[in-house]
Amino acid sequence: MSIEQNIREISRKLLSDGVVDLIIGYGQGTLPYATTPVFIRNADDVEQLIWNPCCTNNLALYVRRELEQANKKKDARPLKIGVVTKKCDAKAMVELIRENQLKRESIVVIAVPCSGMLDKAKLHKRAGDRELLRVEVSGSEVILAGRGFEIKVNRDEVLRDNCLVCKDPESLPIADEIVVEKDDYKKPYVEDDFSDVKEHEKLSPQERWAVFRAEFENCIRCYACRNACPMCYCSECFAECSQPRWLGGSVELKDVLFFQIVRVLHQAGRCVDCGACAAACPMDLDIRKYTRKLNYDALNIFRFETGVSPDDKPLLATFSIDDTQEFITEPE
Amino acid sequence: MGINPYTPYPVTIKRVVVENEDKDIKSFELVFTNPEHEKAFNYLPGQFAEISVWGYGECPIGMASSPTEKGILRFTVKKTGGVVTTALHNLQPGRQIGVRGPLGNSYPVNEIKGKNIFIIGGGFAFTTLRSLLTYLIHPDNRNNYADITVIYGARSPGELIYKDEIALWQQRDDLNVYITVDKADEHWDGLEGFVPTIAEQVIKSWDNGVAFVCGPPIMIKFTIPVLLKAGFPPELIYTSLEMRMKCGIGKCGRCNIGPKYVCKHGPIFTFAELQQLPSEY
Amino acid sequence: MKQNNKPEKEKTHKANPDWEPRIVAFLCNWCSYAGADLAGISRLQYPPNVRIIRVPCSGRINPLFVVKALADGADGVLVSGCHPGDCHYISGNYSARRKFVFLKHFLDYIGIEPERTHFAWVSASEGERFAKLIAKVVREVKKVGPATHFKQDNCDVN
Amino acid sequence: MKLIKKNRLKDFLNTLMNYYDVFAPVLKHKKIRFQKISTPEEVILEYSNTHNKPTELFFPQCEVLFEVDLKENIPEQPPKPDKPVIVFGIRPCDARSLQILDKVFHWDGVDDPYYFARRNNAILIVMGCTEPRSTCFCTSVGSGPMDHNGADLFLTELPEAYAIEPVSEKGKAVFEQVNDLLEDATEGELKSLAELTRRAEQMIDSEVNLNGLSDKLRGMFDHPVWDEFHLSCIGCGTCTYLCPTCHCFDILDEKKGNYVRRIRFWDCCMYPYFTLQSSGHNPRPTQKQRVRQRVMHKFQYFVENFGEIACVGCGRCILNCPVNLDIRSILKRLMEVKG
Repeated sequence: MSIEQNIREISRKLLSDGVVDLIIGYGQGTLPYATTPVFIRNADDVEQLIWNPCCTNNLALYVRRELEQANKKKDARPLKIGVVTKKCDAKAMVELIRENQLKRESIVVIAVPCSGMLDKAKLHKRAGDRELLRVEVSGSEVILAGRGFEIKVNRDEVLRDNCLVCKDPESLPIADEIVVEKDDYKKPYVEDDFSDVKEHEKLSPQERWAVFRAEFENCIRCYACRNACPMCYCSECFAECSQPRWLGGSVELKDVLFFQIVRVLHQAGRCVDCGACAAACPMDLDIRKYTRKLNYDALNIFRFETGVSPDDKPLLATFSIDDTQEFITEPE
Repeated sequence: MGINPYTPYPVTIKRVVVENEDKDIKSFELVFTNPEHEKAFNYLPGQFAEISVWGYGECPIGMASSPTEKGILRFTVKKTGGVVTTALHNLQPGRQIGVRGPLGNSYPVNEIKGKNIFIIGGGFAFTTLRSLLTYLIHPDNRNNYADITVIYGARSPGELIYKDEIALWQQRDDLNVYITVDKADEHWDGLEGFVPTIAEQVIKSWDNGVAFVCGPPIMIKFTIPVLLKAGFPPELIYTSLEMRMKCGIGKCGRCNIGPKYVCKHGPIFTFAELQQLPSEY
Repeated sequence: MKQNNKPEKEKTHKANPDWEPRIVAFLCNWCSYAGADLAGISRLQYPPNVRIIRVPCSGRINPLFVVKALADGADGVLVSGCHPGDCHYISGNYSARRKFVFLKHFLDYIGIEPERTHFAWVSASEGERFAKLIAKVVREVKKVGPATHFKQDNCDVN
Repeated sequence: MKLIKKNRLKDFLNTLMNYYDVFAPVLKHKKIRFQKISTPEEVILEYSNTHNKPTELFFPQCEVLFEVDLKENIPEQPPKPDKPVIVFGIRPCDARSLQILDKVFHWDGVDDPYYFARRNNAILIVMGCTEPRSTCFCTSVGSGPMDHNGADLFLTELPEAYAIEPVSEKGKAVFEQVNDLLEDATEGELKSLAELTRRAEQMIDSEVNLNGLSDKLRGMFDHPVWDEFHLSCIGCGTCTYLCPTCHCFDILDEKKGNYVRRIRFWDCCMYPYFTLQSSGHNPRPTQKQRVRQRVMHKFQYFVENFGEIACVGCGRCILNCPVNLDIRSILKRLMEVKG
């Protein structure tokens, strides 16, 4: 049995036993490197569920949204959702539980052993930016094919960066149903020493600003990063608040940079590094470079990692009287 | 409208009148800075314009004045909590603002000549109906129309707008005026009851009439069956719709209900037209 | 664009030793604002570069305020509240401290010099400390010159 | 029709740059998009289509409508472009999208002055599509990879040259300006042009049958099929911001000192704030309604008002949707269900 069949089997049982009302998982996409989230309410439809290394979307945001909408309806029976969950989705759900956005008992986590997801941008780059018509994965090999070309690439080299640093993708912080089938491919693990962050910090402030500006002046403010992020759930985003209006409507530097700075800052102590923002960005902006700084600080200063346990309070909702003071300005 | 449809005419606030007890409805009387602009600004009752408060933006407001009132443009604006209406409410006479329009369609003042007119309004939405009524009863126009009946109601006596004018209308013998409040207070000696209820008592049959209904959605919802029951054809029941509008000229794409743009095809629609549209407003 | 024309002063600041930074200071109502008041009452001299915004507590400061001040043209920002343990609301400044450490490091990371953003504790009785703090902040901001981060030289809007 | 040899294309562009501001596909921060060029070397010729929509040259994401000096209180418009513009290398689908925008911005004779100031000032050199993408479905919406509609000049890439055809009067004038660089085509080259055109049309394999769709949609506003599509939609603006026919915008004042400028900038029907009224009422509060609005607007409302589908089949929304919500799948499903 494959992972996919295992997911279907669990889902079918959960639906037909009436344990859950809805399964959220991945379905067949229309592009060779994409899947699309599917919503299954009927046990007969579980065949729509698939599993492959292109299941990049973070489903936690749908879980939160569906539960929120269901809870708005009066007198409705509480909705229970089964979620096809890889580690980054689980981490996001942990954070959402911590922030009181999800109830643990509202979800049934179908834990899938993930072996890393493919990076769309890397695939395109390896194909020389030619159109990809077929992406086939077998073991540690990925075949990229298009009009008049077919190349084989090493799967390790086209994984998303956040997947490379993901430790133990098979052990999830929350799990109810376990998919026991495994992929025959084992993704490499690179210990996250945040060397990229440290390297960046060696630049001068002027250089750092130049890098930041060069990247984000291309932002078209479509808000895909925000909307794809499982942790961006504010019912009114500062970007759209009209009283007071924090930022203008233009795509001038001031407005786009302000938006990006504040959105990223809102992830302090919350970002689960699922890569959804970067994957969603139509301009391929390197958003992770900046959220990683926050994660680095959380680890470095507070020994804190997101997505570990649903029982703790969020990092910024608590404090210790011994917290660092090193950044406080002392008048001489 | 000027050559550039996005550029407002500069106008000066001449007078501000607080219309209601809650003080969140004010009428603004505006005069054009440039007399040429006034000439260009040809409008009919029912049309609206975009009012600009520099630095805050624009909002679409129906004209409360009538084209028969020369030299003045009147808008009655409720402070809804929006950016522009809040800013506008803080302005004093003498301040300069902008007006862009006239926009949208109007009440069919020419097509309804010879008919009995029923003007039915609720609360703050009486503004463009005031424009219509003022137009109809102007000495140049009054003879073109048969009986005119006005039914106007508000939550409480303090929430009725245009109180001074109401008194004048009530004195006229060529108007049937019914003013009602949902809940009377100790000083109120007029009618008490919801607008649809009063309408039902007043309007017994169609009688070659045409009805103009503006008010809160709930009032419209209950008034229209009354009219239909009295025999009004849906084509002769008019109402004015509200939507979020920005450009006012059918380009910015947000005020559509199905294929109809409220800023362009409306804001005045007949009940017959509304029946053809999706209920997304 | 008219408003995009930079004032002469900013164009020539490098050559102009008279340049004075504009600094926005968010001061908590109970300690730092009172401290500033005391500095004034005591006729202590401190540089006039700060525009003070009074807030109920340093815990009220959304990092967004600080970024907004910088984006709107401040050369530096100071946030000051009660000393740890002295918060009028018990723990507002402790919560603030956690936010600010992320903010300060993050702004530094993207290239907004650490000399521009300052977080400090000043109590109601520390008028002199407040005066010294402002002097230091102004000195620090002067080191890095006018903030040009959010200025669009090549305005895309036509 | 004449030919321009590939090695003379540089001279061709240089000649144009003498007379015009030339905009062409260039690589800007990982993406190919239209920008004003300063040398012919910047131009990218190996592209299926630009990432960003070229309609942004005429209807930019953000522009100033006017400025007001509060001391004078008279709105002042920004200066109009003076030098004529050439857009080199725009694809037929995108040229067609401009014709669609023309209709919106000229509705009932009310011209949008900002759009037409640029539009009337520009000449389109359209580059036929010899390598359409798998996401292209222009043939389904009444166009094709070699559609000359909307072009002033039409270029087709042959093995060693570009075939160049003047289409409009404006195009003929440009044709004359570059006449020295042009050569007559041989029999063989004419044949290969015909062959390429045929091949390109065949290459478009993602056909969506849209016959009768807009009529069918008229009665489908309340159809249960609309409960399906929005589920995976995350409500971002990617599809609309990249769509060459999307034209919704918002207007806002920005104040600085004594100056106020009024700007307009793209808005998006996928956002809840798009229709939110200041009273708090929102006629389209759910994502279901918003997705329906987007589809209905393009395939029914627009047809009703302008007699044409507001989609040119460029496939940008398909390629860039973060959740792979494919407009073709939606259309196929709408065609399938009973109305």
